[in-house]
Amino acid sequence: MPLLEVKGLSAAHGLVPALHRVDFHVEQGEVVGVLGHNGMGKTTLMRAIMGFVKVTGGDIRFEGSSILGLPVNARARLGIGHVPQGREIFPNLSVEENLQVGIVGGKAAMAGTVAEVLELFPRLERLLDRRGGALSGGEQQLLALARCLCRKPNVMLLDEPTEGIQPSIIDEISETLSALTRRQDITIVLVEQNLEFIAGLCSRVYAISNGILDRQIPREQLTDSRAVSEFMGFVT
Amino acid sequence: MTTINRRLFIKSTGAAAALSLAAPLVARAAADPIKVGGLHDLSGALDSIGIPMNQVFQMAIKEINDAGGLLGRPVEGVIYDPQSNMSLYSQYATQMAVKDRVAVVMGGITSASRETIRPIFHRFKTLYFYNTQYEGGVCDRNEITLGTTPAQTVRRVIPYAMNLFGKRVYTIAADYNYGHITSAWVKRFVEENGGEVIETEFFPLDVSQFGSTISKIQAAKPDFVLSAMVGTSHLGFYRQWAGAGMKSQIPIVSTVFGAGPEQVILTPEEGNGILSCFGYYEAVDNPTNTAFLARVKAAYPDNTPTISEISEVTYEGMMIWADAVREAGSIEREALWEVMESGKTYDLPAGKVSIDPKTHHAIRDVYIAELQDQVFQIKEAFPQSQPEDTQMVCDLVADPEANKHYEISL
Amino acid sequence: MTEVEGYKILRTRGLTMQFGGVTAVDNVDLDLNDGELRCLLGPNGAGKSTFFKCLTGQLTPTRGEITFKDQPITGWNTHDIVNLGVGIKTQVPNLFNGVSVYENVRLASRRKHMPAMAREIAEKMMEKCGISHLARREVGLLAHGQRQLVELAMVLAEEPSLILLDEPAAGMTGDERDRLAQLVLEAARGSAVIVVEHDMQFIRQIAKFVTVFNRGAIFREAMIDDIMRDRAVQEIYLGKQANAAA
Amino acid sequence: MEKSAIRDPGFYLMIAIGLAALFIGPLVVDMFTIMQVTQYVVLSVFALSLGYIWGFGGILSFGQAAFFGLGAYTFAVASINIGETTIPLILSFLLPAAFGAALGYFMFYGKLSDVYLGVVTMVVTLIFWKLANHTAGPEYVIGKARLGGFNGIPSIPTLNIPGEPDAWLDPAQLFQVFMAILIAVYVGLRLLIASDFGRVSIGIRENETRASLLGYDVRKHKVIVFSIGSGIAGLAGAMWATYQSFIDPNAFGMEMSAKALVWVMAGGVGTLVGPILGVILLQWLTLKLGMMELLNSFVVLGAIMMALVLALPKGMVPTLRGWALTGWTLARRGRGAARAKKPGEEGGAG
Amino acid sequence: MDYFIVVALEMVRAVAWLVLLSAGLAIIFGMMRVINFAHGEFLMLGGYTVVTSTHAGVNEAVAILILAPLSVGLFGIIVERLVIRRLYGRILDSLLATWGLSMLMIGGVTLIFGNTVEGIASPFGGMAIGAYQVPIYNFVLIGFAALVLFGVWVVLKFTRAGLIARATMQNPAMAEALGVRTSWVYMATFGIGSGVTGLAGGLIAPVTGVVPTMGVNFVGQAFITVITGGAAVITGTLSSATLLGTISQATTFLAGPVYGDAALLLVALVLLRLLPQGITGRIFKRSL
Repeated sequence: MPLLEVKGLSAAHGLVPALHRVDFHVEQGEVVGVLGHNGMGKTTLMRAIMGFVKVTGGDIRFEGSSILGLPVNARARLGIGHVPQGREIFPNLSVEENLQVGIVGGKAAMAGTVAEVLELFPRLERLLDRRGGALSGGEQQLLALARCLCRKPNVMLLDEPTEGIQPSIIDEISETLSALTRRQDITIVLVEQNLEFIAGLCSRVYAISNGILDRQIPREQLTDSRAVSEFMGFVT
Repeated sequence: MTTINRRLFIKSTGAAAALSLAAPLVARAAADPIKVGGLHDLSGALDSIGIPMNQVFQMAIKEINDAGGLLGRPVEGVIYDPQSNMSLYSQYATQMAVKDRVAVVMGGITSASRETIRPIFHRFKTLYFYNTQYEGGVCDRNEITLGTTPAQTVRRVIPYAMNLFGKRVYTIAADYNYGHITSAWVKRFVEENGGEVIETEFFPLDVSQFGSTISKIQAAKPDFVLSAMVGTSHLGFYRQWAGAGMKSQIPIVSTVFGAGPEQVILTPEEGNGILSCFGYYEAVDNPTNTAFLARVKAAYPDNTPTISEISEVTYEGMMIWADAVREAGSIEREALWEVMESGKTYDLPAGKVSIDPKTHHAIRDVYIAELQDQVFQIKEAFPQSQPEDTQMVCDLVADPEANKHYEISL
Repeated sequence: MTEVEGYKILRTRGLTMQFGGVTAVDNVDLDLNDGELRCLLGPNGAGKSTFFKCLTGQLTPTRGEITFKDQPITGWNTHDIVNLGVGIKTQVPNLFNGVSVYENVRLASRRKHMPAMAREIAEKMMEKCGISHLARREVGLLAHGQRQLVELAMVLAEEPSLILLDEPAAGMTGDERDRLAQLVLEAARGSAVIVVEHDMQFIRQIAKFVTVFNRGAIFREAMIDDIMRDRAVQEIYLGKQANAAA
Repeated sequence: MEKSAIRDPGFYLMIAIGLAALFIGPLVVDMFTIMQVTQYVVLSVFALSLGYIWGFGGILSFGQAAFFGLGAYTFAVASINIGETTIPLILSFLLPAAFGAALGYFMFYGKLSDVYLGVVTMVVTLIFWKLANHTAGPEYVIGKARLGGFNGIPSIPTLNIPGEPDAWLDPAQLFQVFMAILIAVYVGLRLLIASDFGRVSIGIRENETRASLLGYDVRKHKVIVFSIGSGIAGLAGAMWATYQSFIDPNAFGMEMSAKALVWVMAGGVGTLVGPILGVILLQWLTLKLGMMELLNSFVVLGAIMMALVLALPKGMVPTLRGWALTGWTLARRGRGAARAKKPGEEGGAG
Repeated sequence: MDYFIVVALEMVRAVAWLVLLSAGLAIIFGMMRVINFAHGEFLMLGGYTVVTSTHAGVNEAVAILILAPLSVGLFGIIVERLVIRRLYGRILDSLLATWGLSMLMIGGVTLIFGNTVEGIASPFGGMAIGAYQVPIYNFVLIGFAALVLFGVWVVLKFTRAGLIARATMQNPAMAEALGVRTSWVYMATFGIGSGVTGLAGGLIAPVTGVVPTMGVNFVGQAFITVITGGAAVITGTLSSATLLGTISQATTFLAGPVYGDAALLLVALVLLRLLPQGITGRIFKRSL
């Protein structure tokens, strides 16, 4: 049984359709990527799974049962973690407080400790007293990831974590997540434009275009980046 | 005009709706009742004063009907609630005069409401009784004014208090016509009696914080405080005065305390010892009053109103009007004026009352009383006080067409 | 890097925009010739839209200067800048939703022209953009691609001397995109144009000289063919593995 | 929206109803009803002033009473001093409009928005109310007019025929003049809304950013809209003063501002008929409640307000129009076409 | 010198008064961006709870400190469930609905209690400062104003609930995505805000007395204090109450209460013009 399964999912922004009958699944411990441009529906897909976007058709199943009727917070408490595009740090909370919100929002049993998470993100350690809004984009991204991991989510929805971030931090994120997946600790759905990042982490990659998720890019093609570049429109 | 309107009236669909709107509330008695209008605030800021007035008004109607009605016809009350809202006052007044065609109207509480409706009744020739104590100066033959004026009350209570407490007076007053005019009278009477008003402060009706004033009064060290404070917000003054422990230090004299149910809203600790002056207290000791209070209690056993001058005078208004109707054998106002202007004396709960033909104001007994445990104890009575202030500016005998509210300059 | 000579209609010096700890636009020096068509590339979050907002006065830059038509417009009100001759199609279309397509476009042309002329221009622009058949429709109910075209028609109807287009091709079908490319090329004959776009097919249809943004700063400026071959540029888009592709 | 007022049948229907009431009303209805309706007419003008700036300029003012009161006091003071009412009536439009322009400049050039805008307008109203209440003393006199504080100004002249100060209007004539003013204000606003200026206002309401990105000076535009609304509110205040022949500080009251909000809200924001219907319905109800001793009128009015917000958030006119349109679509296309489109334009019938 | 102390004390009391009047409203506005126009009537309800329960023989302190906040808090929760909940994100609609609620409450209380109820005397009496008498109860008011602000600060700063509240205030969608039941947070916030308002109503009842319409006198001041303060509950309330309270009280001493009120309004007007998002919209941004 897949941990997370999306079946025939359609969604719309008002009257404008954004997702068409999207199907995919994620197994426990797997890292699945979704590659696509801006405006193709990547973020909408993430937000639909999380419950922010109204679904017009299809189903989303988590651990075998449908979560469509659940509000966002209930999905979060089931163990779905979300690292949204734009990071959505609480700007006036300190870094430490940001992390604590990650813990207190969840079930007590699920909660890790701030200390455990800081081991994964040593860079945050010396920033603990800083205001979230005062961090650089890269630091904010680390914080968003750490905040999500504080809750030990069963599956993590990761929305463009490399957006606008210095390469050193992209590498850091990549390494941290690789380490976690190697320990089979975590299941991730990752939407990205950055091929390197997605190829480095994901076992399977789907391509999304105009709200249609129809192609799975085979693992071997990921290393043949010409095919992917073509997909991205860089090569004629 | 009337005939045309009646003819057109039937054609109009809109008028039918308006008619159903205007259907009186009190059940129609036998055919062709005499309608009397009651226009008192039953909701909004002044309802605590308006509701007892309305209760007594209805009781008076019932008493008149129980005694066989007037001219063989029953009396029917037309009661509207202007909700302490001046534009509703003006609407309902018009409605009573033009549509309901009431014989007489009792009503209006503040001077503002009176000045809203008085011109309307004057214009439509509908007899009007204003039953509230006020600042004086209305000169209008159509209005019978039965409440006390400063010349009747302030004039008495100032020398009484100066005699008791001393000659230095600190005046605090509500910031509107009544307060301004009353404090001018206070100043005049204090000075006439050889005293001094050391300060006069005015407070908008919505002020409820008096800390700074209480400090100022303490700094000024008057012999007593003269209060012409009005309304529920201003009651905060008495509470805060007591809260600061000032009650034992400087006495308070008021020209208006007890017009509404103030004495039962304040606790005894807050209210005891306040001196005031009115044309009526429940404590007035005569058989008419005893019987009157018993009837009030019987009519409203569950929600017995505290009777103040304003509500008692409303009862007076109804009784004086009914008497005039009986004697004149008519409800036409000219005939009623004649009876009332005849100098006839009425025996009423407040004592002896007659109407001054020059001003259409009441000549009446006035009392000074002190509040003890939420009940006024009468200290002194002044029989047959004249409305001298209004008399200074108004002579309806000489000028029956007068239609003005004078501000009496001192 | 190719230097293009001519009258500089737009010039920024040291333009910087910070939000708290995040630097969205970082010390940008950009020059634009009159009548030039410039493409602005860069991954998400590179600061392109923020850069546009600084140019139009929607944001006041933290530091730096902007000169347009030899006027220092830094800190000016949006409408004053616009009235100097700037037209912008924003990333998420900003439209008058409750009213019709025609009314939207007409309000754009009406700013400069008398009613009769404004009507004529509005109709012409709708025709050009292929939305005449939608003229009476309420804008709020249109699909994304159609909304993009409406906004484009509005920008063209303003007849600005500098046109800023933020992701004009997003949400468009192939045909719509081809038409858009023609429109942009045509517009560039009369005005200077800056286009921000991710759609590489579209970019190749129109681009000559290209500026690449990365993390708020100018990363490269070169002709499109050089950019397409530039490994570093592909890297910032796709990550290091893109190397192999070149 | 581009369907101009000139071609809209609803517009002519409204004018026809208005003219019919103006000419035929006094002939068929008794005087009391005429006076009653006169009141609705006055308050409708007031409601239109807010309906315009809110519905067609996107400016939500909690302090429309400031201008209403200012107009009323301007008229009272000027007419008592001049002894004639035509110039005061004009002044009562101009002075509030000028004050509205000044306040608008203060607010819109300060980039105040939504709830803060509301508070500032409310505070201005409160200041007027407090100061007007404070003018009880004899020292507050303007020319021959005592301001009178809480008690207000009595004996305000009834309107007279222009140029003939002694030719006072009787209630029927007053009704006719007021009805004419209402029609003029309604027609004027409809034409204004249909004009390019009005369309830009609607554009600003729909999307301020786009309006400024087209080069329209949003601030200036809002100041003008606000000032026109203020002038109309002032005119309504003057009509109120002369209708009641007295005015007191409650003209500046929060309740007056709030009532205007409720009328517009109940009738429908973005229409001009809505505010008028709102006035008629709610004023009629208030009056009726005051004549029944069933329930405290506050209870009923409060309940109605809450019900309106919860059940008819768009107001009566747009809701009814929506129903009508749905019904029409259904009838025309049969059951399959139940997805009725939203009405394509504001104020189509308004 | 005595007079100076008395005047200063009166200013502090005026500040405390504004803090008490507006704290509950500030909590609700700061957290939820909802303007509760029935705020004055919530105060009134607190006052009535105290007066009626005291007359029924309940100890005054118990009535003020326990019954008033509890009953008004519960009432607030019911109101949130039935009305406010449906109007999130619609500032104006919630304002109009709560205005309707305020009329409903005035009418309802009038129906139940009538329009006049005997008040309770203010406890403790007066004390002497030099030649002057001041009410001891003033110190109670000042103390509780400080306590309310301090209490809110402690809760927000040091408790789990406070952390959740602050996170929700800054970014409700993200808080929700982290498992926070924001609808519960809002309900609790409204309840607590109402409870604080109930306490304030109970505290002011001995000073002003109770009538059904009393709220009207307070809602304007509370509203202006909150909006002038801006979104931060504690710093906002404290800074605007201090500024408005001292200036208006100083003006009252110098020129009388009308000018005091007018000064309060004018200062608020100028402040909002200069700082369109309130004091804490510009300065003290990061505070609670």
